[in-house]
Amino acid sequence: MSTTTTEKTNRQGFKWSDYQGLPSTLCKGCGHDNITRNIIQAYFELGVVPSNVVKTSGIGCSSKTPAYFVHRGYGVNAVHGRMPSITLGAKLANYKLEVIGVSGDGDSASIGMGQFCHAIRRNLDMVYVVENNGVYGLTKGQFSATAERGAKSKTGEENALSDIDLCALAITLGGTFVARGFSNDPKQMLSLVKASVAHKGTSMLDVISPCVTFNNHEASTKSIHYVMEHDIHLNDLGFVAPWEQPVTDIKPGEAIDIPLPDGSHIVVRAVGKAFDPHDKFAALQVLEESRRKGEILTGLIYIAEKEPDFNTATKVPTDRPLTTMNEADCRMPREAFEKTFAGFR
Amino acid sequence: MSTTTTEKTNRQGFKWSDYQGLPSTLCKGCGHDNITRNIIQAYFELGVVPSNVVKTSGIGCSSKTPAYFVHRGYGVNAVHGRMPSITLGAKLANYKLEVIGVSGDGDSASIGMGQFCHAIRRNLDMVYVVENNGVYGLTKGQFSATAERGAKSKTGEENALSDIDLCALAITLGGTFVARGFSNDPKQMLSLVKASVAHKGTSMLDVISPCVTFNNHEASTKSIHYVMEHDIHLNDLGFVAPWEQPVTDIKPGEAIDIPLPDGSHIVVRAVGKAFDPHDKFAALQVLEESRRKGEILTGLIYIAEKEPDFNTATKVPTDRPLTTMNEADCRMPREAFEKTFAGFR
Amino acid sequence: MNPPETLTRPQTQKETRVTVNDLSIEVATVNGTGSQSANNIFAKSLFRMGIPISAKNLFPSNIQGLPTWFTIRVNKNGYTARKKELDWLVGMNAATWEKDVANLRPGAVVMWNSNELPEAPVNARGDLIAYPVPMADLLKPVQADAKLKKMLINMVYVGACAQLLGIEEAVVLQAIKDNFKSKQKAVEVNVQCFHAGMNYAKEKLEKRDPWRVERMDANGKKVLIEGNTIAALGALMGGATVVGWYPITPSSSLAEALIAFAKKHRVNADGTVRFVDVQCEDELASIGMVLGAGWAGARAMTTTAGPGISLMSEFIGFGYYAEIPAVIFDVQRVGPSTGLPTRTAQGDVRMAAWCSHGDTQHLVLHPGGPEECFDFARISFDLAEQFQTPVFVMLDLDLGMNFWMAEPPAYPTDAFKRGKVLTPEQLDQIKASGKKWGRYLDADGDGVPWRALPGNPHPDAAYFTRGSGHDEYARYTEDPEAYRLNMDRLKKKTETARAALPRPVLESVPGARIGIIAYGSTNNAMREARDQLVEHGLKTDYLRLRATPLPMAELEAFLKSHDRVYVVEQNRDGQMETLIRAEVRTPGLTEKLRGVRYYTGYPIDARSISDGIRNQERGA
Amino acid sequence: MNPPETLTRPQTQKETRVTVNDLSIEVATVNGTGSQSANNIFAKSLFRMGIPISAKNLFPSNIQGLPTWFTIRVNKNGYTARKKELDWLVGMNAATWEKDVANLRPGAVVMWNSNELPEAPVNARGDLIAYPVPMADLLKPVQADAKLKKMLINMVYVGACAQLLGIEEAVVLQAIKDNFKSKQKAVEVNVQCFHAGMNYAKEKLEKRDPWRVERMDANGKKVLIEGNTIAALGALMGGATVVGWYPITPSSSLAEALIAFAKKHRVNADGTVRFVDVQCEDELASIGMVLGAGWAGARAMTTTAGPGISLMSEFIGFGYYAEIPAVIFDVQRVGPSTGLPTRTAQGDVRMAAWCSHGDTQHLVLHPGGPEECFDFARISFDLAEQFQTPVFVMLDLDLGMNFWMAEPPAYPTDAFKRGKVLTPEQLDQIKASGKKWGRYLDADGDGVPWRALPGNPHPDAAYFTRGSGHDEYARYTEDPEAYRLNMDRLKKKTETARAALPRPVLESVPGARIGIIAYGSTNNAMREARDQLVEHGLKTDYLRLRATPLPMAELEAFLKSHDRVYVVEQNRDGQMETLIRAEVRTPGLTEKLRGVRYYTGYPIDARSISDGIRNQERGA
Ligand SMILES: Cc1ncc(C[n+]2csc(CCOP(=O)(O)OP(=O)(O)O)c2C)c(N)n1
Ligand SMILES: Cc1ncc(C[n+]2csc(CCOP(=O)(O)OP(=O)(O)O)c2C)c(N)n1
Ligand code: SF4
Ligand code: SF4
Ligand SMILES: [Mg+2]
Ligand SMILES: [Mg+2]
Repeated sequence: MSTTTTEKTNRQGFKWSDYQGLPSTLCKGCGHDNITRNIIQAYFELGVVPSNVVKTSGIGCSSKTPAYFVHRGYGVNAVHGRMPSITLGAKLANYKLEVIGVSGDGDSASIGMGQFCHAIRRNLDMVYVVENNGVYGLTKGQFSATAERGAKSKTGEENALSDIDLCALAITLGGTFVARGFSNDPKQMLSLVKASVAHKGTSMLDVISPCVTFNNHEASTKSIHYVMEHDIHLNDLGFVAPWEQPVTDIKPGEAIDIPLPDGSHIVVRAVGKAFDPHDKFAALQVLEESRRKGEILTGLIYIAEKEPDFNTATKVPTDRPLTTMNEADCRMPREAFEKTFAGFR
Repeated sequence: MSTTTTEKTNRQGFKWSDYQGLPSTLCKGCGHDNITRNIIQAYFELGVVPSNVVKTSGIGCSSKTPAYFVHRGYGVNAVHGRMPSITLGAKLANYKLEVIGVSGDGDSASIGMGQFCHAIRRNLDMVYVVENNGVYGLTKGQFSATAERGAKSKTGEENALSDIDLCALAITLGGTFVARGFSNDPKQMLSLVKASVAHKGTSMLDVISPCVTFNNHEASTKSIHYVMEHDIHLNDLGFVAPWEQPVTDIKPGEAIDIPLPDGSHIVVRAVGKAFDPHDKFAALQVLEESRRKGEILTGLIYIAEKEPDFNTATKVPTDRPLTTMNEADCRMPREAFEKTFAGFR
Repeated sequence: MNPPETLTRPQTQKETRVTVNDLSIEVATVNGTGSQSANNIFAKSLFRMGIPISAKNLFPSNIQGLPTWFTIRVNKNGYTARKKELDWLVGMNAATWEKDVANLRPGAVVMWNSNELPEAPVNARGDLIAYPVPMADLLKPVQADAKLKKMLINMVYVGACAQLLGIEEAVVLQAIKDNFKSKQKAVEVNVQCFHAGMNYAKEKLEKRDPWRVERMDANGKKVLIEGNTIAALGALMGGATVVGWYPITPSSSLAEALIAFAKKHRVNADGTVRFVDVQCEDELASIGMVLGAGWAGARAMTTTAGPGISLMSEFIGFGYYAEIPAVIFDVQRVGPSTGLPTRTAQGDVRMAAWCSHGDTQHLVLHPGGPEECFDFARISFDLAEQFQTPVFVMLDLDLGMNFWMAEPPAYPTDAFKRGKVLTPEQLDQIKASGKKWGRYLDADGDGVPWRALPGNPHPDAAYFTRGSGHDEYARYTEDPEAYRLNMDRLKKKTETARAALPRPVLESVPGARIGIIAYGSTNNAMREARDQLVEHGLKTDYLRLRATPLPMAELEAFLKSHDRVYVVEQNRDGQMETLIRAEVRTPGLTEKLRGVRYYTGYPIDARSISDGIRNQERGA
Repeated sequence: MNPPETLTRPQTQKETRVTVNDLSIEVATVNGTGSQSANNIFAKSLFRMGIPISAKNLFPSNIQGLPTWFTIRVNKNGYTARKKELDWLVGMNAATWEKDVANLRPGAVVMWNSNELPEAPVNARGDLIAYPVPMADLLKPVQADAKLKKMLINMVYVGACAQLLGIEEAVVLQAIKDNFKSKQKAVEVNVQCFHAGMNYAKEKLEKRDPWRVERMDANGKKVLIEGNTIAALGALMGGATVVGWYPITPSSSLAEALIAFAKKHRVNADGTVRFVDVQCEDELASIGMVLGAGWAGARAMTTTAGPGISLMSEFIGFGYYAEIPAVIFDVQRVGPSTGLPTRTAQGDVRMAAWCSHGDTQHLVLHPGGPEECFDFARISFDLAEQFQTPVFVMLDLDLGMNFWMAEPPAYPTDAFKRGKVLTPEQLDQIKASGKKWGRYLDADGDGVPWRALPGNPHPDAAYFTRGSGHDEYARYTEDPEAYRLNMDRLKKKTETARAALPRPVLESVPGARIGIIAYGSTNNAMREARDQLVEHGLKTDYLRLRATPLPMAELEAFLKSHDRVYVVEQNRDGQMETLIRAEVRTPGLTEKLRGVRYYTGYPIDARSISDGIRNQERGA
């Protein structure tokens, strides 16, 4: 791809604008738009081929965002809560596609809870972003299942039920990559998105993403202000692409270098006490502890050492996508056909 | 209720046969039938009024069992995976009903996963039994989501995905009573069922219940034999009904006495190392550890100190069921009515 | 159309014709900018002058920043449907400005915020009456931050329009007060802005248009209300005690209104509430919960739209077959699929009638206006309990979310009809009479069995409810005859119910050979459409359907007595027409049917109906 | 009927009439007792003697211990429907024994395990031909544990029946070998038990019944196969590469057979498989996955039954509106709700046609026999991709899970019709020609747009698919006209598809004034029913529908050319009749329609059809 303009291109020769999408129609200041920006940036920096990108979503403000990035990629805005199943089909059909599913807390933690849980269990190679604002934005601000007990809605109602912690849930369900970010913390977000893309398996990214219209008031526990006050970084992440200079000066105990299957690395530096993101049990512990303290823990919370992704587990061919299978691939030969029927005689 | 026969009656004057149901149509030896027996026994001993019992279920062999106990109670065999929602409506409509929902691992961990998670979160005062056999019995033995990775089906297929641990899941989701039993261990089962009934909130009872027809073969990890070999009791439970002699000789550290709202007590004696079932975090830990060791941990795994049940949280009246609300209860007075409309002028 | 020479500046000659109390106003704005209260005050003021109006909000499926149109139809005849032709535009949205202006009919008024929108499109047309208002400038003296000013700007055009149209100032001031209630500060700034607009118009704008409003006495004790709100009141008065719901446009406001009313009118001294609502995790849970509550004996309901009905399909079939009362409000929006979530349609008519796999027939009510939203919401609980089955109440976005004039309903004094519920005493009597009660036994020959409620302690009362095969005594069976008999009884029950559903409403004129059939919100355009047809020399009779299964006698009589019958509906496939065709058996009748179908997402207008009929009549 | 004096012992006089190759056998047994292989061998042996047969399993919705009936119909004319009257009962189940005997017609044979079942019911009737067989005694010499013996006992009646009916021993022995394949031990004990029964009959039973079987040559190269199995082969040959499913009777065996075939015939050298199946967490996930795969460009399918379709409703509407290929096998069972899960019905016909909220019309295939199960399974993928929409293939439990004779299909050599998929080169050409491609643009005037597949790198290829409003270029829109135009195009697409669906099959005889319409598995009873009607002097023509939307020309012509037309179907509400009534427009035609409806869960029999028609003809 030749660049006649002066616009910067990435290693694959794509321009930043190749990763842009349509103008957002979300509210000004909506957290979701910040996430979109980081997704664009990550894909650009990683040099993902835009036409291989498949963007899926359910229904909600969050689920609209796939239209706002990588316009050269293919999108499906499915029905409410069913992003995971659409994504599963697309990726199994064509393993070459680079799939990212965007969902909301209503979309994934309420109506889509079943698909969320089973997506995590399946470990399809995909990025699964939950843009988590504690409310149903698009239907005007009802509480979602990630709203904390006692949180007050804009209209003053108090939430009677405790919140569902999607990270703890994903880890419990055997998730292989579980992280939490904050829409308004671009540095962390960018590393997280890149690592999510590089991870082979389902990368679950629970991003606290304030709804400035319906959940940004004082008594909210998901307002920009509240999250900024309570955001605790579990670790700092450095993402090193395969072509980038590896970090070599890691002193033992200071950081952990996690190599990913595609040749990239994540360098994880614990912020507080030492923490090994390979330790499932420690992960559940820090989540539970931060929960008790009322903190919002962000960072890479858990990454499995090695788990087969779903295409591998299901033995989908790796040389050609199923979409290309033709008559010869699909039909048994004439003799086998006749033998098969003879067997029913 | 007068007893003219010699059949033994309980404190409420009901006979054991009042708690019986129709003859089971399950396979001979099916674990589910053992659970049924313990439910009957528990209700009989607790003296629950049979006509107040509401038995709900989804679809599956397990979901058939409500027909096999408490024929004097009322049952609904709903659609597949939706037992929790039917139960929710019934209990909110009439808080006097003593509700027990029976489900299967297919019913709750696959199609009903969303309703399971939200039932746990809601903490409706109900007993939620999952009769867990790792397969879909009624559709002839396909793996369910609680089947362990590597488990072999009767037809020799290997399960590619890891299992969902319903106890860990329930604890993560804020469950207030989480226990695991084994259908063929009646002593433990009986205490667990009684405690479940006494607990005010959702008592989630994950009962490993072998399917003797489709999942009782050698390579199964849910066969009677396998479970007996791998069953590790986390604790021994003594259930003390309100009218029974309390256990007074508990030495500190030896056992924990948990009083329940209805005046009964559970006396929990740890079998291995000390374990406090109020400790959510310890609960997750023992589950994760036993999982790693390939053990099947049974007993009372977690019980919350105090959490409001859903009827309380939603402020349903406690003096009269909603089912009895009449015109006077429901209609605002004429003046209010007219004022309301005047407000729209 | 506009001759080329007028391209420079709108004509300024003064209108001499005067049109009183008949115009259609549109405010083109952006959602999330707070125009709502200004527009409500605008509409309310006209309404309080005793003039018939209706107000509609055409909004996008997003929260902020996209075009929204608020229309007020003022019509002395009481025509309340959307009017195709606009008389009066208030342009506030740069994004749609050109198109908004282009859509106007010649001679229409256009007022706009001249600080923001260019005059060029208006001038380009040259056939419009232009009222530029520098709204931002007028706001300058007002003490408010930028955010508030964005909202207040809307009061400026209310003021300017009030002045030009002759809306009584006192009425507007009262409406402002009522709108902001105790918030004195808000009242003050709003009044200030209103006056700014009013004074500007008084001083700077020369009235050149023909439209005037004048106090009338047409509204009596009527209220101005959204269908969802009045339906919520109907549900409250109808005894709904359990609501399970999941938010979805355009139904959420029905549930939310109901909850708010219940929190006000159903509270016990101890703080408990004689009502419970659960915002469920999805529609499957909502309907499951409602069926659980209905089974236990409560009056339970859910609110949803098409996608929710699709998701509920399995459970709705369960409700039919297991015979459980439930009320389902379907506030219809445009499908298929997500479709146009903020636009209106009558697109779920067929699905509601036959929802779920297997042989099912459901009871479906189609309120034709706000009064019936109240009534049908109320009686739906009676019907559900009397016939022990799910009952649909079909609204649509237009009826549910737009403002309608309504006669306030009479205070209901009738007793709840709770259907055939057995007490322990009745069970004793049955036993004493040597009979045996069966949950699904057709004891009365009407197909409607008796039920006992869970908790009933009578030894004969308990039973097991299931969606699988069962006999008259609720015992599991796969017996072929037991299955068939039960299905036949269910059919009989439906026939009994058919006779108990609201009858159709016939409006006839002597000598009409043409019939029209319509239902639901389409009704609101029908009087106007029929008047238009009369103007074109076509007399019509009108049969308004209010429920399915259909009233066969009335329907067939109507078909018999007309040469051609037009079924007017707001969907593509003629869904009600299909239901009619499926059931009419008398030879020679279905061939009289013709369809007039409107499906754009906008509420149907009278002209589309009368044109649709006239076009076909020409060919007939 | 039986005269009182014969009440003591069945009559013993020898029959002199001989009925060759025409009887209906029923084995009344208990499920989970392993009778299946014996019964399959029984049926297979008859089939291999060249005699037309069909075999049906009437089983309960549980796993073990409840009554099951296996019926074999032997009929030289090739009638394969269930026969109402039974000729030959093998009684093995104490629980149903009395009722089984009571159901027999006079003169029927009853063979039973006399070690277990009492003779009394047989004697009580006195009009039956009794063959008691002490099966347990006969098993005594056999070396096997109790569990195995329970299964082997079934081979005893196979032997006894074979002897009495004249089934060739060599054929049975071969069938036993084929059934147990390499398991030599199993073959041996089964043969032993077979011989035990055979010899007992030879030595102890005097043949007193008229029924004989004799070798014929009617079966040619035919196979004996379940509809689900042959449909699975159709799907395999049709290029299905992705299957998402959730187990549900009676559809599971379709998915399971397909998976087994794929594991055999689609394996690459490296162990990967050119096929993927996911047993999903539920039906919503199955259809979502299938739509995802279809969207990405794979041939994808799901298998389910009524409850699954209800759950899929929302997604199916999405597939229609977003225009995504998908194949949905609905193996119908008895509804509503859970209904009778192991019984057959044609109860989802209406739902499939119009599934989901809003205006939808789906393509639905109704195979009428096993050969069409193969063909329609195969072409459904062509249709789905050609028309970019969900396609239903409707089987039912009778067709899907019972054994049918089928002509083995010709090896398919035609190319997959993958529909309008654009390559980058084609996109270049479009661009070069100055045109602009639009995902939903009706470029060819047939309503069918072109699509590009995800991954297509052409700069013009990418687009965004959604279930909300979109214009010709797949851009989000709420524009009323864009919505209407798109809906009209979708309708046009359906019209194009209508013409491409399998045509109906007409069977006519000269001079028939009566027409019959049927479809699906009902077809299997139709030849017999029409022969019965001829016996009663009624000539009929028969139009077999194979797909909806309906073939209007053929259908209307058929209605025109007959005085009365009976729509025969296996549901209560006349679902196909409704579809017909909804679409037929020519005056005077729908009033010719009459319904014959059978809904008991049992497969329809010819007598119910011919009686149903005769009864109405009498009234006509
Ligand atoms: C089946 C169905 N039910 C309900 C809706 C209405 N609806 C649209 S978006 C939404 C919730 C979105 O919440 P979330 O996923 O948190 O997204 P957000 O808008 O907060 O980003 C709901 C309930 C729908 N579109 N479909
Ligand atoms: C909507 C729907 N899908 C599928 C089925 C078929 N079905 C019946 S039971 C069952 C699984 C039952 O498994 P589980 O809950 O584990 O119960 P078990 O029989 O093992 O006790 C399935 C899939 C159904 N009845 N309804
Ligand atoms: S409503 Fe909330 S979530 Fe939706 S776009 Fe606006 S700020 Fe974002
Ligand atoms: S199939 Fe399995 S689960 Fe079902 S009844 Fe038999 S043993 Fe129990
Ligand atoms: Mg949200
Ligand atoms: Mg199970």
